[in-house]
Amino acid sequence: SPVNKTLRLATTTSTENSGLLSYLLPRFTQATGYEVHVIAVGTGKALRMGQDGDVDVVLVHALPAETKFVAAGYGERRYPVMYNDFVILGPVNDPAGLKHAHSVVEAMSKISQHSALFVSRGDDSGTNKKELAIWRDAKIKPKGSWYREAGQGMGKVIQMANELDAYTLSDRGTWIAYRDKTHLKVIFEGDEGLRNPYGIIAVNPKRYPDINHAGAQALIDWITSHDGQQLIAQYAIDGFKLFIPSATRTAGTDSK
Amino acid sequence: MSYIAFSETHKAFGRRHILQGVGISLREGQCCLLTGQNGAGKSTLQRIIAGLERPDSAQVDVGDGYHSWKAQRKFLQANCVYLHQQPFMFDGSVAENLAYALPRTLTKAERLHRIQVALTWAGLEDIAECWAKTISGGERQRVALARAWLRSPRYMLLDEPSNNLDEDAKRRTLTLLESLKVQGIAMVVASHEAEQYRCIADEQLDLAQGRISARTGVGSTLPPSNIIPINKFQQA
Amino acid sequence: MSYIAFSETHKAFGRRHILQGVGISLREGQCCLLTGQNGAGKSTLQRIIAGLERPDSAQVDVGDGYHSWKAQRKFLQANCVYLHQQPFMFDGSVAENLAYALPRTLTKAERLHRIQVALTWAGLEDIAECWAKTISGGERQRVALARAWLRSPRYMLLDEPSNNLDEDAKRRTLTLLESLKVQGIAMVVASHEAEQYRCIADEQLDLAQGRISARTGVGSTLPPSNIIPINKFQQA
Amino acid sequence: MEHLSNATIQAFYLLFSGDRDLWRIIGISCRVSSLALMIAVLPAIMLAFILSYARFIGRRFVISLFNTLLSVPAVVIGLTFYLLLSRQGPLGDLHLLFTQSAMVIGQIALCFPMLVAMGHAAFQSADKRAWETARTLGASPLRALLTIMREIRFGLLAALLAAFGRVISEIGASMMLGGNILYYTRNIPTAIALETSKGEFAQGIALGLVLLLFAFVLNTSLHYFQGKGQVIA
Amino acid sequence: MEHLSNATIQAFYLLFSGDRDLWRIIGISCRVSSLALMIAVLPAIMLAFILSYARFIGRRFVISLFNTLLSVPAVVIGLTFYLLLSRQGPLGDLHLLFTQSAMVIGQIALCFPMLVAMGHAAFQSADKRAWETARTLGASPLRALLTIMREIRFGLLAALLAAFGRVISEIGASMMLGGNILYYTRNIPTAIALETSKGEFAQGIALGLVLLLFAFVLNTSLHYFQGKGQVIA
Ligand SMILES: Nc1ncnc2c1ncn2[C@@H]1O[C@H](COP(=O)(O)OP(=O)(O)OP(=O)(O)O)[C@@H](O)[C@H]1O
Ligand SMILES: Nc1ncnc2c1ncn2[C@@H]1O[C@H](COP(=O)(O)OP(=O)(O)OP(=O)(O)O)[C@@H](O)[C@H]1O
Ligand SMILES: [Mg+2]
Ligand SMILES: [Mg+2]
Repeated sequence: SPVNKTLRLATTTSTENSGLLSYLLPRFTQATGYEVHVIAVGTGKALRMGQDGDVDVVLVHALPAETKFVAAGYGERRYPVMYNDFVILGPVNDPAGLKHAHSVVEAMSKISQHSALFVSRGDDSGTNKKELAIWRDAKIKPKGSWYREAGQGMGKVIQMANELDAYTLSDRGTWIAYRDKTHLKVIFEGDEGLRNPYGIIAVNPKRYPDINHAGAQALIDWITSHDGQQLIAQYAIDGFKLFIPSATRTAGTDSK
Repeated sequence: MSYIAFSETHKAFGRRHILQGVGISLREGQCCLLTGQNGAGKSTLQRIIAGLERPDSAQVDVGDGYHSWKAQRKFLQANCVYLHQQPFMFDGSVAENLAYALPRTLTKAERLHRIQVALTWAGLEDIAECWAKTISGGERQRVALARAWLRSPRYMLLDEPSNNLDEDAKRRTLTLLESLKVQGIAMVVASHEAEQYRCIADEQLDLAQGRISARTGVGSTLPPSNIIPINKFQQA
Repeated sequence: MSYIAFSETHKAFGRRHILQGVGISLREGQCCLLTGQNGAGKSTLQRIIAGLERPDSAQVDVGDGYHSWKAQRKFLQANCVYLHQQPFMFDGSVAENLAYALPRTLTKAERLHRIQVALTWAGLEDIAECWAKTISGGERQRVALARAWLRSPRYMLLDEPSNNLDEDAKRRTLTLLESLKVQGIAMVVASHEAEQYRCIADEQLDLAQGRISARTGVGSTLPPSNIIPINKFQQA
Repeated sequence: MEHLSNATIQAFYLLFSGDRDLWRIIGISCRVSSLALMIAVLPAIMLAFILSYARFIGRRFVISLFNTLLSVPAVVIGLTFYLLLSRQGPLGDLHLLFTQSAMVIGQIALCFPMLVAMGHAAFQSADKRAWETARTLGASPLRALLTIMREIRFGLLAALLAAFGRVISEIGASMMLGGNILYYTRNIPTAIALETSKGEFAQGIALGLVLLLFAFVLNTSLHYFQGKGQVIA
Repeated sequence: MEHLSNATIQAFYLLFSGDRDLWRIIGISCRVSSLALMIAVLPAIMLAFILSYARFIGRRFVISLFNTLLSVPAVVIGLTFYLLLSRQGPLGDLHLLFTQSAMVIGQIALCFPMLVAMGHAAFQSADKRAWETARTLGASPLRALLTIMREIRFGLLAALLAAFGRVISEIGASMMLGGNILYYTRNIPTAIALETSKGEFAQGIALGLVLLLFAFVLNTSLHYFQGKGQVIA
């Protein structure tokens, strides 16, 4: 069994709140003897914790930021783990008519054209970054009283959109966890541009020689192994599969 | 003629029965000297009369027949002023403390005038602007007395008014009380220095074992007030 | 022979110069009566002697030559007891208040015995278990006096000790002070009732305009303490 | 650390160069918290007074209760009012959720127990003769109350400052009830929480310093009114 | 609402059926907060005493400062100590981040100003004669201090309860410094925050009630020691 048994994982609230980690990690502990301390925070903060060497490994979903993180030498390598996708949620009557949109860019444009209420995460999280990228692609500067920047976690933002009868962009995992608690429905989904990849990165042991790099590597190895990927594929809430494993490819960035 | 009459006043603190059916009456222009050993209940009785301390039971007549203390409390509080055995000074200057007792309806000039008179009487001109919480024991007593006087009540309950006072102040206090008597104010003075007040007291009540044991008419030619039958009061 | 000598004691509150170069000395078994008008500075002087109030300047000799008040403060606090003009009762029973003054090294039996003696002397047996914050003015004074006595200090500074006391208690107090004198305790009694204390006072100091203006030897055959030249003290 | 001092300098620069976003956030903090305090303070002081001077059954229970309420996390208060104000909640028709009014309500609920508990402690320390003397000198109950309040103003001020500290710095209720919406309900603490969650620690600290500066100015001016903080006989 | 009562019943069921996870969370809350309070209380009271009885230059500034510190959001305290304790920070070598020790440190920093500010208000209200009488009756300075503390125990107790309320209910510092790690650093408030962020409102409220119950028991027992809460002459 390993020398340093505790391993610190900084991750996003979406993985923790979806219940995936409490499903995976006990099995990892059984297999390897490492005990994982999960610190669930926003993507930005998780990466920052990795940068400062306060955690051993990070599991996040913000591809450009992750690439930068590795490029800057904070992390060793990025391994793709899985992906899920984003969906646009909105009120059932769909006042902006998103249902008939052909692409996510068109869908979001409609929201701004109709000045339909939209609640943005506004917290620089992976989801927020994705949303901003779509606005950029649509060449729209989201501004005005229809655009509400909330600065909160995904769950809270879904609740807010529910209260305000607004649209919002959510990851599927959180949506499934919340779907019974809101009137909102998935109004738009399935576009290629809505894919949400998760990567795992061990913090660079060259920067912090005493971090638990062996444990981090063990977690990476396990989660990208056949067993780990199998378990991710099987994970479901009420029959809804949440994540699609994607570690079959080699380490690095996964295709869009 | 205004009066207050208490009868059958009972008060116990825990198991200690301090007042056991005391009767006392205050009449216009009468000064009643209250004596008794330490712990006899003088202060307690005065506080009850002033409407500050709730008796266990008491019959109170303020001119409209006997009622419970609770029913008369408003009248008592509005018409009596009680001078604490250890007077309390409000946070503020001596002049502000005096001003506190003045009716708020007075004009500013009138207020200033009355305060000035009180300051002069009490010999406190020099310290009018001093912070009242730090003045000396005797000064404190003078302020409290002057303050009670400015209130111009109909009934005054003075608890050891000459405590801490120097000879001169004691003399002035006596003169003041005498003139108040003439103005028709009723007074109850509790003191251990009975001789001092003999000259102005109409009667002396001695409190012992929870009862008023000795009723001596002093100086005044009137019979001691408590002996006047109650029905006579009610006719008044 | 132990003594405390103050000289050139100055104290001002704001612009009011209360003590302007006062000198006083306390010697074993001597009782000094301090008189003066209200606000003359009697309490202030006593508090300075007891080490409780900082003078603006003062020369203090406690047997080792003159030093500043600050340097002697520890000695003063440890050897003097000051009885407040309005005594303070600690939260607790009367007996607990008395126990406060006893050295903590005594055995329990000894403590109880001494408290019992003090209670008996002060006539407070009945209220030994009462909450000290609510007792009557005179009872309060008695407790404070008994408490100061239990402390068995070498110097006692009593501020109006007979305030609020009834005749009987006043007499007992005098007897107590007399016996303390015999035991060699030095006392300074501030009072407006000078005649009461004449019989035990060795000298009477009158404080006026910030100075000790009248020094009268009373009763005692010794010359007034302040007149003894300082160098004579230092030889002692 | 260097990063931090840069961010602080930047924050103060924004502050004094009149950056609109920052001042808006500050404005929302001030408006919401001062409104909440102003609404809560009078009834709370009255209640504290009654708990000190009146005798009734259950008095000690009520005191204990308010002391206990000090331990309720802001997020629980937020949550409770969220459930009340949410669409499905009993007060959903008022459409107050995610408005400043909702934040005010939450903050009232937060500072009320603090004001009562600390105010009670302050009234408790008052000399009973203050009330008696005021009354016997002819003061109306209201005036006598004001007199006592003057006597214990140090304690009351401490209560007020503690309550102010609680509402100006709390995140849970503002976040839940306001929603941290930029320009509408984002106040200083929620902005700090947001910056922190982004990993922008320096920005968070800098905003914290801005908050401190404001609190300090308020404090010092209040202390000025209070007079000397000395123990007196 | 029905949901809520179900969750409450469930929470109390878990509580009394000895659910291990729940009790662990409660245990962490109690251990961390009581440790923080115990460490902070003595120096804070001493400082409050000095601020009331000693005269020195800058005294009023220090008092204002501590009152101001009441307005620091817990998350800013958390952040500050995070930066200190983080590996890159000056104290990184201690490896305290994400441990209960770090939480204790954060909570000490949170309750210290509260204890000083409220303690100062309490000492301020003491009768000056209490100190003088104690000293002149031969009490050592320490004993005299204890005597005054006894006189003002209502005020001190209120300070203690306010400080307890602050640390037991705060989220910011525990979250930042502890990391909300299950079984290690998850305490009641961070658990509430987690449940709330998951949308499990009922669980959140139920945990809040558990916290309330604990606080109430503590309170009532403290009040028992304090004696009657009456105003006296
Ligand atoms: N609030 C109270 N609680 C309990 N006992 C009290 C209270 N007030 C007074 N007592 C007791 O009642 C008795 C009478 O008190 P009171 O103050 O009326 O005496 P007094 O005649 O004024 O005495 P003194 O001459 O000493 O002023 C005293 O023994 C006192 O201890
Ligand atoms: N702390 C203080 N601050 C300001 N002035 C004070 C303070 N203490 C006393 N004084 C003033 O100093 C003067 C002397 O006070 P002190 O108490 O010594 O008088 P005293 O001789 O004891 O008078 P009394 O016979 O009335 O007891 C008084 O005028 C008083 O107002
Ligand atoms: Mg009396
Ligand atoms: Mg005096």
